[in-house]
Amino acid sequence: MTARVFVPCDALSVALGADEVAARLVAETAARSLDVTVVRNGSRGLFWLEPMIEVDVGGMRHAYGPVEADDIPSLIDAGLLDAGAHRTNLGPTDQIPELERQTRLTFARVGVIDPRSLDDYLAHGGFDGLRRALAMSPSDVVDEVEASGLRGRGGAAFPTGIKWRTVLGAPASPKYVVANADEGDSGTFADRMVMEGDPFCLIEAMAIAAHAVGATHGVIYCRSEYPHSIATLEHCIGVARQYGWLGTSIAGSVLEFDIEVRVGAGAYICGEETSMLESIEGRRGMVRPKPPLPALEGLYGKPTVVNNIITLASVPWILAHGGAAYSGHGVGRSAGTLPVQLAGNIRRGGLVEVPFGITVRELIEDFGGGTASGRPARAVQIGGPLGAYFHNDQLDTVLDYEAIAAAGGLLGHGGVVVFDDTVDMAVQARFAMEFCAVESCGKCTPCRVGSTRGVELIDKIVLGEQRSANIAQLEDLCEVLEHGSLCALGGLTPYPVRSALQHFPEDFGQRNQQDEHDAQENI
Amino acid sequence: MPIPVKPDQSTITTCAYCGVGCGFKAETSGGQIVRMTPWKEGKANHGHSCVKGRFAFDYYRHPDRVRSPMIRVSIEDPWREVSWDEAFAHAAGELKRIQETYGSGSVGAVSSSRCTNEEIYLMQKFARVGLRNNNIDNCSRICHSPTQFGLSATLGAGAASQHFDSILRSDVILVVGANPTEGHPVFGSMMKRSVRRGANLLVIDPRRTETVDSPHCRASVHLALRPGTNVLVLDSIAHVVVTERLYDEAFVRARCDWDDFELWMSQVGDVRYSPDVVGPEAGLEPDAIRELARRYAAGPNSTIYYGLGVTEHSQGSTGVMCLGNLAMACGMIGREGVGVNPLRGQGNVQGGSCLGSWPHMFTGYRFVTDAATRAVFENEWKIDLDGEPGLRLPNMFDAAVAGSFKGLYIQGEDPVQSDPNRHHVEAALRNMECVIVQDLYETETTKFAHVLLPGSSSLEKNGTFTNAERRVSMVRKIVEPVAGLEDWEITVGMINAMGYELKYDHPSEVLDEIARTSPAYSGMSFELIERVGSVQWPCNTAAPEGTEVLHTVTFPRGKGSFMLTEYVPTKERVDDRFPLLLTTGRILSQYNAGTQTRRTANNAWYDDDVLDISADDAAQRGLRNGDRVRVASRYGETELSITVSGRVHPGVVYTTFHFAHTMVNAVTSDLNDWATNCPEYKVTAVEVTKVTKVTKVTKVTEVTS
Amino acid sequence: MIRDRIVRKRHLSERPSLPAAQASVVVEALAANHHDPTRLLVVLQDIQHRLGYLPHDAVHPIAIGLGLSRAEVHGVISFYHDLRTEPAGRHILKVCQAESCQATGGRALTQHIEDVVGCNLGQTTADGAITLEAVYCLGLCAASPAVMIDERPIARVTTARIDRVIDDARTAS
Amino acid sequence: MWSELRALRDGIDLGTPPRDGEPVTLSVDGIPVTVAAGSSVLLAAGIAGCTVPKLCASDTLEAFGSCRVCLVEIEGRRGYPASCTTPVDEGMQVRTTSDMLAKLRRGVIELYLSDFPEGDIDGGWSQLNTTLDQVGVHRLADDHPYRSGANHQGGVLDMSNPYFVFDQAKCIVCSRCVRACEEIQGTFALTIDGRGFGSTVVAGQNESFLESDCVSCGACVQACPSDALIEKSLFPGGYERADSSQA
Repeated sequence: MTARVFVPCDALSVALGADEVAARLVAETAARSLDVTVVRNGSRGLFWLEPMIEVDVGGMRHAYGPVEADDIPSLIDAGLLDAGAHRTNLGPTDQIPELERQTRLTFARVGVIDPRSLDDYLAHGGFDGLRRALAMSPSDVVDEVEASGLRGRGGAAFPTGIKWRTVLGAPASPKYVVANADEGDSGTFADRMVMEGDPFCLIEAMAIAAHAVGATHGVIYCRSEYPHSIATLEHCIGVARQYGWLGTSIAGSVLEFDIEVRVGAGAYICGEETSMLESIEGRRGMVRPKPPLPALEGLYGKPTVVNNIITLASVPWILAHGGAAYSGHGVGRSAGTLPVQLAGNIRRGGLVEVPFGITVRELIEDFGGGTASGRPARAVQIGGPLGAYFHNDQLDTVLDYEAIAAAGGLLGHGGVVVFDDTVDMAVQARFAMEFCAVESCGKCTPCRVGSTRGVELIDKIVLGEQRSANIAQLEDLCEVLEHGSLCALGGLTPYPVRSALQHFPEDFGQRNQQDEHDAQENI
Repeated sequence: MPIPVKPDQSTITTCAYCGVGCGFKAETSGGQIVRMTPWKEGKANHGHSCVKGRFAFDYYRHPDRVRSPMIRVSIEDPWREVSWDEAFAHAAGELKRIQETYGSGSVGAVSSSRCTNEEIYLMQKFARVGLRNNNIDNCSRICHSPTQFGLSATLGAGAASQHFDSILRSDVILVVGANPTEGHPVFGSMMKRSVRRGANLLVIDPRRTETVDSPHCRASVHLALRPGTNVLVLDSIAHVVVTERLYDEAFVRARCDWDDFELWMSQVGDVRYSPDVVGPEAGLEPDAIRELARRYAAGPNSTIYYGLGVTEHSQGSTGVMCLGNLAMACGMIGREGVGVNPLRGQGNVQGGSCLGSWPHMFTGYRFVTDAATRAVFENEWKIDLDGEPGLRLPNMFDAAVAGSFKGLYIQGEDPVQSDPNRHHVEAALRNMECVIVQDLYETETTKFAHVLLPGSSSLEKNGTFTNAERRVSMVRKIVEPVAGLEDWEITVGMINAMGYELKYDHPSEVLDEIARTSPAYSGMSFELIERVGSVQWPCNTAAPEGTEVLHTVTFPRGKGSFMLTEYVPTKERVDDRFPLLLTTGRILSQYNAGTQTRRTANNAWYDDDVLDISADDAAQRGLRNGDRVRVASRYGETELSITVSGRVHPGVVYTTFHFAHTMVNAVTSDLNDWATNCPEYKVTAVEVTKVTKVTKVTKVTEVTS
Repeated sequence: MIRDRIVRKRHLSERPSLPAAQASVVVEALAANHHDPTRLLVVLQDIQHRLGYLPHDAVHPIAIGLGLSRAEVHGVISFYHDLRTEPAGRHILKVCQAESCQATGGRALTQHIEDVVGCNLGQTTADGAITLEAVYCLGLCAASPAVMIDERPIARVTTARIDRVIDDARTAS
Repeated sequence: MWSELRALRDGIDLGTPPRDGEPVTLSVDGIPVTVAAGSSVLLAAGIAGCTVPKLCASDTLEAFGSCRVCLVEIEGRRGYPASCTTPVDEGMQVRTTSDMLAKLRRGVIELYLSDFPEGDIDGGWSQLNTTLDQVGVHRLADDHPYRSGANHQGGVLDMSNPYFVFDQAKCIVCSRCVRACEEIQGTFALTIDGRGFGSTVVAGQNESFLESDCVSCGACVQACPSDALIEKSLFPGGYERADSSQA
């Protein structure tokens, strides 16, 4: 019988040498005339173990990692195909503690299956959700999504069911489903893992959405920084078309739906939904005012569902298992699970799908194992570049939408970036303004001009020039940005700036009162 | 420190530069115009403008202005400045002398569509009460006289059926022989707005103009027909409508003469007009003709806009009738979003048509042969009127060459440059004994004049203009006329000098007189226009504030009439000697003969007429971009520079006619419309040959290239 | 900069034309995208993919082909950081500047790369081997810092590792 | 039926195009006002006689929402929506003045002034001057922290068009010219080059107006609120750029 060895193909595994491992494995087993199939699966998200290879022994997957290409001969010598003992042997994959403690609903298949294999997908419950949805009326599908309590995982946390119902109720046609794969937040990679690890799930989700709202066209807008995602999606969309999961009469129903991948061109702002729609329509990615809501006047001015990848990827499970099963996870108004991404200065970086309700400390310490540098964690940025910096004494905050908001932050796309005690928070605050300046579309004045003024003010503060006046001006500017900006880029940039200023005042020269006094004397 | 001058006064007036008739605010400081800004409440332009009306106003203070009346005995003599009274007395004396010598019909007058309604009206009154004949014509003779004829014959009113805004309600826009974005730019912008909102654009034009293809405005069908085949192609479109039964039978039965319709169907339905036959002759794909016909007929609201590309042909009037027929057959008339609309060239061409400057018609298109109409004017003017139609302008020139026509009063026109067959016009003028020209500048025509009366620009007088949508708007005096008199006062002076005593204190009194004598204008007055901004005729008791859309219930002639439109090829044919067809048009930044715009900074965009030629034709003749060429026709020749352009098909060349020195009209044919004498400017067989330069220059060119 | 020269407007057909090889790439990209103006960004990406950059004189045929204006096409090109109007080096090295990489020595790494390569972010080395670009997140944040050379991602980058990558890029054609 | 065109009034700028629609009644600063459905809050405020400052909005152009000085407060809604892009609703209660609104508007205007030539403000009569009067800020204090920041005061001065100048130093990047060229004229000769702080108005491919596809219709000049595009005829002594700036 052919042995199956799994070597991940996702971009980060490749970035850590997975391609070399796979090539070596193929070469070495061929040289030894071993009957081995190397399967390129997605990543389990345990990136400190990548490249992590797995061998299927009697239906049980055993993991080895991190593996380098040069380890392959010794691995085979050690009886890799029979899960033999080796320095890198991690035991049965499902029993790796950081995986075992997760609740994988959305990511159930990611890392398990060959992302490009439709058979693999079908064998793991693929398209069950769509089949069930097609047996339901569109309105019932929307009911199911509403019952799940699913909220947008891209950052805005808007209830997905309500959005879908708006599109369903819009009279205009055609309608569109747009998948937002412009995952630009630093510290996030969950979308990428889905696209590279379980792409048919996204296709299925979009088809369910199409059925639910009456859409005929779908677009996945994927950032150009993700070439592996793009290639995988293109391949799988082709397969789906070939086997009748896209196109006309999908799964024997009357559903007609197709998907096109559009690639971004280096603009963070295009992750903002209206800017993305402009970009898909071939224009500068300038933010549109809302209203009109994209649900009513979206792509080409037609009703459009715009959902984040993780939001969509949660839908097939919800349809297959029922909304109630999903909402059974989580706390309060934060129903279901959240794929948290641990990043930055962290020992065990990776993806952690858990129900809402876990604390930041549990995530960083229990799952993440503390900092990679071994130095104390000093600050944690939650929710991407527009998210607040948390002080290490705030780490017991519970991870759900409401609790994070109450602590002055936002959950965003679930990215958690850890900084150790070498971080200079004035530099981080300045970066937040600089990032806003680099990525501003330039439409509204607070963001277009204010972000640059923000950088200048922080520079002056750090230099000790007119410190209190400049800090006061910075606070006024943050107010103008927050309340005056057209979209969330300008509106949320104050979060990292203010939180840095509030929690880490010493980094802004507070301890150098005398310096400022001297500076003023010299004027 | 650049603080802009703040104007101290702002006066609302109407632009004279084209038939759109944009409302402007003339802003002055210390009595000088500092800028013109578009008037937001202008109903033709809604606050928009083009480069001419917005910026090209400096011509009014150009040093070339004629600043004093002048006379001379012979055109070889130098001019002598005289007083107004002496000029009037001299001119009138000469005209009376000529009439005594050569007969009453030996003199005539021609009015200008750059002048106001009141001034045009007074010019025809000058002919009828001063000269006591009907030798009065107007410059629409050479542009839109076929519109008057063709639309009157089919619909009963020689004017646009719609208001400009109507185009925003159109689903299908058919543009025939017009290039609104260059010729009628503010309307062109409105058309583009309609296209951007989803209207389907169909274009029939030999050239791939900007109207055919520009950003966010692309014609779904463009029939780039061979110049001269308009009627053939329009009949073929009608053929498709008839044979595919795309016509609106209910509309035709209710609104039109059914017998006429059947007769028309049997004509255009004949196989000789099938797209398969017409296509090859017109240089078109038969399916493109079908596609256009189907789209037009499908509507639901299809509208037609056309220009001089329809009228300036030997079958110009027939072409206009084709359009009237087509609109009636498809039921595309009588509501918003549909209709048949001429795009008028000059600011007051519609007024020029309406106000009786015709040898056979009084105001409101009523015939001089009709005793009842004559009685209206005889009663108003207290004078007996001649019931015999007078001479058309081309007939006046013919008669002059023949020796029977000796005196002409020309108001604001330059026929030597504008009219066809320049040599013929020059010969005619040379043969006259008294040519009186009233103009802003010395022109090609003033070279042949004996009396030169300094005209007033539209910035220097009060009155009204009627634009291409029948809209009568106010023209207001912004600055004093350079020689003291407004054009209407000059004509009044001439009438008095001819011995008919006449006095008006203000042009409003002239409009009142027009209202008294002309049903379509009966409700019109300065007071009304002041109050509501502008008024579209008909304006009468039934429509006290004017009428936006014509033909909503019935046609002025009762039942709509389908006219027979047999295609008769023009006699102007290409042959081995003249293998190319020259067609003409205008460009955005210049206006007609260019007398005004050439005296502004608009030359920055376009400082000479240029010949567009296809790459194939250029290659065959060894021509490259910028080469100087000789353009020769059976009638004359001139020299131009060429642009190798993708906008013209092989076999067709194109130029503008804005610059006097290029003398494009020396080349154009002297054929004209069978019904109205409108010249066939759009089709002339020519040959283009390279002008060989001196060797030295050629060498320099080679070194730099 | 003062623009005051009064030059006559160039006629459309007088605009400089593209070299034939580039022109045919433009024509093919337009055809492949059905001359659909909403596919402008895709057209630009296709052309850049094949030519390496977007030549100035390609803008006019692109605009004409899609029924857009040159200004619109220019506006789109200037908006997106991926789109370039000058040829890049033989290899493009994108160095992540975002927070996760900052937390793991990304700033020092960037400085090191600039020193080794001999040019700053946004510039191309004198020998034309490498163009350095800033990028804001490659999605490799669980193993920061990260870079991407051409389309090859590299994570948990050390100075030794990046030195090898740069060496390879310089020597490879 | 043609409100967007025919309800325009000379000398009055309602901020957004008038609409045709069913009547909707709302209150602005306690004043009841009835406007057509689809109208903006900005337009309703104007009809009610409440002056809301604006820069990027004009009743000849579709609402854009970039300048952020027309912010208002709406009962029952979070934040400070731009009144130009917010459609009216039946029963809506709008406040056009409050301490917070005044503060935000001043904050936005200070950002504008931080990149505008100081010498071009006194004595000017542009819409910007009107807006500055309404907001009550005319210059940055001498020691204002925004002074001496990055700016565009050395930007392009385009004198190529025979009739008007384009002075980038006075451009507030509201896109009214770009939108006028597109929506009113339909030529699409202008665009924004770059993005963010680097956004600048350019003709064609960043070339002179005369070389571009500009047809000199004047719609951009008409639309410009800050005299960055202005007729040369208003400068009998010739146009000169102010040499002093707040920046």
